[in-house]
Amino acid sequence: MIRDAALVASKDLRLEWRGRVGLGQVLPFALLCVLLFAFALDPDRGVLQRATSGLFWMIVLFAAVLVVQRSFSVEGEDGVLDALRLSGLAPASVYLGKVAAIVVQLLALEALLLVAVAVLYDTTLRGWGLLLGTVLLATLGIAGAGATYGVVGLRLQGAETLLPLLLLPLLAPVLIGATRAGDVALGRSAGPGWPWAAMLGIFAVVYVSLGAILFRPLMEDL
Amino acid sequence: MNEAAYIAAAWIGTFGAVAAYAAWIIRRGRQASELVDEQDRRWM
Amino acid sequence: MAPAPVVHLRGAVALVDRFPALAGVDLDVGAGEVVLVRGANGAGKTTLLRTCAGLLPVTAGDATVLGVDLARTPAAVRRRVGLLGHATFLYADLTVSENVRFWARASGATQEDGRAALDRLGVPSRLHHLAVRSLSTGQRRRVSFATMVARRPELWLLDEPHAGLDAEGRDLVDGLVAEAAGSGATVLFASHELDRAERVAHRIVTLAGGVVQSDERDAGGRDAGLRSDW
Amino acid sequence: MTIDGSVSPSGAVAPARSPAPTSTSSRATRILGTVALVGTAALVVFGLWITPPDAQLGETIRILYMHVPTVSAAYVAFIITAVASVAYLWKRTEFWDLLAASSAEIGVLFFALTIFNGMLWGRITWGVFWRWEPRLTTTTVLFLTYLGYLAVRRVPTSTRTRGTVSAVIGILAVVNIPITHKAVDWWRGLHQEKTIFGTVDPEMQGTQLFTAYLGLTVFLVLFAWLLIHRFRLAWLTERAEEQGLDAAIAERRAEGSLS
Repeated sequence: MIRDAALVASKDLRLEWRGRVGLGQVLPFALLCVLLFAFALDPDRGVLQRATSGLFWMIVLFAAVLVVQRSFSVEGEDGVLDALRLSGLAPASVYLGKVAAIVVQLLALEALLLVAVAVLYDTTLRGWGLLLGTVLLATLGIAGAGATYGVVGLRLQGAETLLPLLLLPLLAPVLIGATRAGDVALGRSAGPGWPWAAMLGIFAVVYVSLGAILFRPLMEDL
Repeated sequence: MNEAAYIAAAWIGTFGAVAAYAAWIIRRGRQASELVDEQDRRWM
Repeated sequence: MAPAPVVHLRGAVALVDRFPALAGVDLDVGAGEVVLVRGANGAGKTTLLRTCAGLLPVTAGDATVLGVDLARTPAAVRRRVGLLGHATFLYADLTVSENVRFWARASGATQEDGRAALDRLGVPSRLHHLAVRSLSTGQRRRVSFATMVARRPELWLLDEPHAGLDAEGRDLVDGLVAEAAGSGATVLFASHELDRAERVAHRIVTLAGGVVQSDERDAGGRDAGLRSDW
Repeated sequence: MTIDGSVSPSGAVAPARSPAPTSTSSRATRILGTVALVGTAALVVFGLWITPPDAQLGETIRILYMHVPTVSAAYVAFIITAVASVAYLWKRTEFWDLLAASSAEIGVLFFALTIFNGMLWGRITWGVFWRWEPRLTTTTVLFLTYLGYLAVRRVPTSTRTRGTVSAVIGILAVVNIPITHKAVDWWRGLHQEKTIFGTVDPEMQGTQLFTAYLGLTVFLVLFAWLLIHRFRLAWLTERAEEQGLDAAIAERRAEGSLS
């Protein structure tokens, strides 16, 4: 199962590298959001600095919707979904492979975005342990829920516009947890940060396991 | 007295919405049952 | 008694979205048979093949393929059949060898099976490192066919296998079909190239309006020895 | 051409019985409906006249007689949706799919009413319609989640795909309820304020307590009554579509015998 998941993940990452949708479209979009938030919230009044963590995660969520959409639109072209059904791949393997590929793409995006935010919003990055833990767990949760809803969008052809409506309310706890943990890590608010990270971890575990189970009816069923 | 108005709005709004929804599904039920064979609409 | 048929359909109704593309098909195909399915556009040929592959829900009637009940567990038959459809089932941005390697490994075959299949389909090695996107239609069909051959299916379901191929490619397809039947696989294929297809087939089934209109059992198969005995 | 399972004209099947109803009503729903009506009348009398104003909440407690039952009934509805969704993925019968869908629709209605009442309560208590009170916030997020569920059900596709996809969403959405609750609670943890639920007197007594339970009962009965009607409507809609299918099969076959 791990081998099959790795097969799917490496296929996805190779496809992503060939198409450069993430690098060429999603990353510039994320950077654009960094600028637009600065336009919307006067950079001289300290709003950006105080809201850095929240803005960062908002941008990640929007970018994640695009990454998920792309990740599943490649499975929609030229009958590939049928071919996946006909192959011997276990749905759970396909799911875990897709999650892994989305995680890798989002982590790369978040790393670059973090640099952009640090420079443009004048943020000193610190609290590295908590920051890293938050980023990893939140990303896993986003990818876990995202991959499940990505295949939902694929099954309901022509309903790609539904993805944000379905995915974002579900990710509300992730936004809350990641933003708060980020605030603590960056020293913007006092208080323990790890309970938030733990909540992100629980979310990730719950959604990745549910996704691995529910991917079977979603993928195999007619 | 304003308080009473909000309380009245809550009660009227709530039961009004439920009644409107009920009327809507019952009307649609009547319309739909005309399209369907008799043996498919024998309820328990 | 004849062995259990590979394909057994009785009054099978299959829906495409909500349209009854198959409206009650009766069909039995025995092991090793090569059956040509013909009919006008929209007669249900593609639907019949996709249904046999377990890709469409059978909503009424009996449908058993390779001993699997399609109405109950359609997924169980999928890995045992090979479907060549209108779609190529290939990732356009991956190269030929990446595609073949992925699909071979995804269906439990080895990389070598994939490479051998590419050779068998006559895909020259200079194309192996090109993205599928940049291939001609004919080459894509060959690559698609290779991914199917590599998994050694028990039942071959070919939708217009001759389409988009040159004369040489068509001969190749005919050869593969005969070979497959010789090695015990069953072949069900739809084609518009009737002259050519009738030479390969043991049997010709004509579909119209989602039902079987005629079934000529003793059509001129090329090798009478391959014909099943029923 | 006659084939098994063919379309038979469906007259002369049912023996003479009482005529089938031409609506989604039956004896059971009429009884439930009557109970709901009487209960509603009693709730109005108790909630608006007989009960005294609350020591802490004053007259605003009268809104809670609506607010608490609607949110409870909505949660019951979403739990039914989730259970029916699991059952659908397991049994694959139309019954569970339609039950899940019907229940979710009514749950969304009740959630909307909960938010509506909460906002009116807030206007009196806080002077504004909206404050980021944890329960109200959670309810709104979940409301949007279930709007997504209903939106999915409206996408035209095969019944089977619709059932599978919406069952998955019905399960994920219900799992998200406790997580969202916890997250929102912690999020607002630093800002203690007068909340709708937090201020309900735990030692509520006498007519107030009776009215609270009456409200809960009335809304659960209303929910059951609406659910039965909504389910039957969904059932009739599927049957009507199926008749279209029988006609389509007949037409499809005719197409074959012509050529």
